[in-house]
Amino acid sequence: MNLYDLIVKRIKEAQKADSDGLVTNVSTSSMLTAEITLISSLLVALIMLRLVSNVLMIVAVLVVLFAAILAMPLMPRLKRELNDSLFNMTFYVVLALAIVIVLFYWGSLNV
Amino acid sequence: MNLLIPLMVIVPIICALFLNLLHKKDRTIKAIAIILALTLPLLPILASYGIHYFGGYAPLAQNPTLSTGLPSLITGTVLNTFHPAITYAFQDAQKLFIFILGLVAFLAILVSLFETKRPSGVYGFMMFMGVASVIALLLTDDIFNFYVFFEIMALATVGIVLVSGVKGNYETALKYMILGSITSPLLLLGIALLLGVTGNVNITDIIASLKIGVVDPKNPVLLMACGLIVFGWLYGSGLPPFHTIKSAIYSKALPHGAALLQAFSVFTLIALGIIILRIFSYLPFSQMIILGVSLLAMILGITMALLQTDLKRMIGFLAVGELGYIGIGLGLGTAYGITAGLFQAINEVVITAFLFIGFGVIYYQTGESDIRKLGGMMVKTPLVALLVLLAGFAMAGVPPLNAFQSKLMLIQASIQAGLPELGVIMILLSIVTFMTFMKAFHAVYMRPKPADLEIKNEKIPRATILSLIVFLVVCLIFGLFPQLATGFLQAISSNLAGGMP
Amino acid sequence: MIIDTQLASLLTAGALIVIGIFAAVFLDNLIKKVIGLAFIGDGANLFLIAMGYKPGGIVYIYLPGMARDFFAQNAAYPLPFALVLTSIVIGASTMAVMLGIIMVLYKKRGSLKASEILGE
Amino acid sequence: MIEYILMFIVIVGSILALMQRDLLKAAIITGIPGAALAFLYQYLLAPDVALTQAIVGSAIVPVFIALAVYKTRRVED
Repeated sequence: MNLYDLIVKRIKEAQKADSDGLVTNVSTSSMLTAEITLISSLLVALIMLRLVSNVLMIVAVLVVLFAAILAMPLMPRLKRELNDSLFNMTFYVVLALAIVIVLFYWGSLNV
Repeated sequence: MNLLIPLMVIVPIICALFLNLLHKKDRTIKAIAIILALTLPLLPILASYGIHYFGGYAPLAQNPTLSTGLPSLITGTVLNTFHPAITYAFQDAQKLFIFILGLVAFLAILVSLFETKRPSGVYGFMMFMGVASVIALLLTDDIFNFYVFFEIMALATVGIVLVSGVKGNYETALKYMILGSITSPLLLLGIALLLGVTGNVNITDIIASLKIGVVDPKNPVLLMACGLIVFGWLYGSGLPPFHTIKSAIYSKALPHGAALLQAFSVFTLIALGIIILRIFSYLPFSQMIILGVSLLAMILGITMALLQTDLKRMIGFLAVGELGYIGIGLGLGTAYGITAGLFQAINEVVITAFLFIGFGVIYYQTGESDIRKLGGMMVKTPLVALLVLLAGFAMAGVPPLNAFQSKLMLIQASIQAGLPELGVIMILLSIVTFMTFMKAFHAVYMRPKPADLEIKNEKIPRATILSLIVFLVVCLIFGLFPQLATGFLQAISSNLAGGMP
Repeated sequence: MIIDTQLASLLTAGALIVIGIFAAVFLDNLIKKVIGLAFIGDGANLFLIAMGYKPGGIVYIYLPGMARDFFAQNAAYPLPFALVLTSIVIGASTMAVMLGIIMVLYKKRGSLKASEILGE
Repeated sequence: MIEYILMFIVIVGSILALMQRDLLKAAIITGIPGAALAFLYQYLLAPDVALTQAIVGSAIVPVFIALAVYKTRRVED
């Protein structure tokens, strides 16, 4: 069994929950691309932490890299999480509200 | 006083009301609607720069006839410089923004007139109303007036979605309204806090009172206000966590409606982003938040676009992802970065409208937007396929089209600001954007045609082709002569980058 | 009283907003959700009004025979009140549109549950 | 003193309105915090806002909701 088949199998397993049609070549490759894009751009973005501290940057990159590899098919999970149901949307909106307020209040007074 | 400045808002409102009065006579009403829509891009070209005071007068310091005889309690204090009216400022940046908005609105209305075959009615009303409110958002210097038109724009957005007749539009509109009703009062709360601290709703006056020390800039209430206004900004422009609902809204509107809706959200992003930068640029934290949210929007928007199977939803997510580029330009905070971000905003409005209307031809012909059921359209419409391909090149940033220039500027700006990582991410995501586009393009045009795909409307309206060509010309002009656009943006961005002492 | 009227009004406004957000997130019935959303708007309006309130002040209407300095020093700040008028009307119209959509959806789907209608 | 009672009514009324299982009752109870807010605005020196809120909050909004309830279903399930 080569690598591609393995990946297809993993994606099929992850997509079992939302039986949204069949798993085709195109959908597999786009899922793969999205996965790699997500992880690599997150890692590159984390390098910007060097402005705060170098050690923190190295630790954060390593932690995120290992976490991403362990939780590998991230994209199907993300897609399921960011779906169109109103409850999820309001939940994330309220969460974002809390984060924004806390960051502004705490961050501006302490940075 | 310059009379054309208020007319820019009033004319679309009158158009909206007037077109609804006329009924039945299809041909004449179509002609009238086209002529009225043509005034939208023409008015900003004709108007000269200036400031208009609605229902009031200039500040006392500039108004000697009024200020004579007033007690020194008023003229001797900071009250002397405050604006007692709703102020509309029309400068060079606004000229460019409103011209582009007017152009996109004109073409979207033109296409809708020929594709929907119902020249008057709620759809046109909502389109004109939305355009009027977005023009007001760009012009206004009064933050409460901003809120009022923000709400009108949200209602117009809902209206455009409601009348589209796409399956599931009512559900999406209701979700959008529920989220909006949570968020807009919080934006109002932010404005209330700002008003409570500074006693003013005029942005210039708020900045002045922060600058001369009437108000302590490190007041925690102000920080809270900034947080709430940033939250409203996320909602208005569709950055995360609102990217799912915003892209759903685009996908449930008709293609020409979606072309207009994405212009609304991009210009809301610019208008409120400029306000946040003007008032709160002394907080380095506000720029960091803008950068972070924009990065998240880019990554989430573009990776989610890859996974979609609905054509309109895919472009909707791409549009949200492209918003991130604008946000990065604004968040960098340097004059060059802000110019690049605003330039990218203009390019994005044009390109995304181009893509929506271009792929909208498919929807018009087949009534289908699921890419798994489409295919083989290249044979039917080779010209449109070529134009759409060029639009995709423009979105990915291929020279000599316009987004190449603005993305290049953005990358240079991020390197100058000492954050080359942002440039790397932008290049990476541009490539993925192009791949997403090619996936859709291949599925729609190049694959063999499925047997059960039936074509309902054989003939493409000539107006659609015309508007696509106009978009292409605009892309080429801005791509070959970027200084045409950036020249208009220099003043505002050096102002914004100067910031507060 | 321990806390003054202005602070108490601000706290009431905050409580209304929190109740409204709670209703909008956790209640499943669409009409209840809309009622909760109306409370969020009411809270924001009350907040603005409380901003303009002046303890021990007078109403901002200049009556004939009133001394100008007395009026200038004691009148409440009228700007927020003018804003709230607009905001109340906007809130009511938004709510009317939402209820209209809910009626249409009920006709189509026969349910008022958000988890059924507005799910995936 | 009376303004504190009004604030109490506003909060309790809003919670009560959300706790009803009968939606028509909930619609009518929505009018109570609306009316109490109108009186509160009067005490907070805003008579013109109080007039508007009295009409919108205690009449128009409950009637809208009641109409919607009549057109849909009355009991929450």
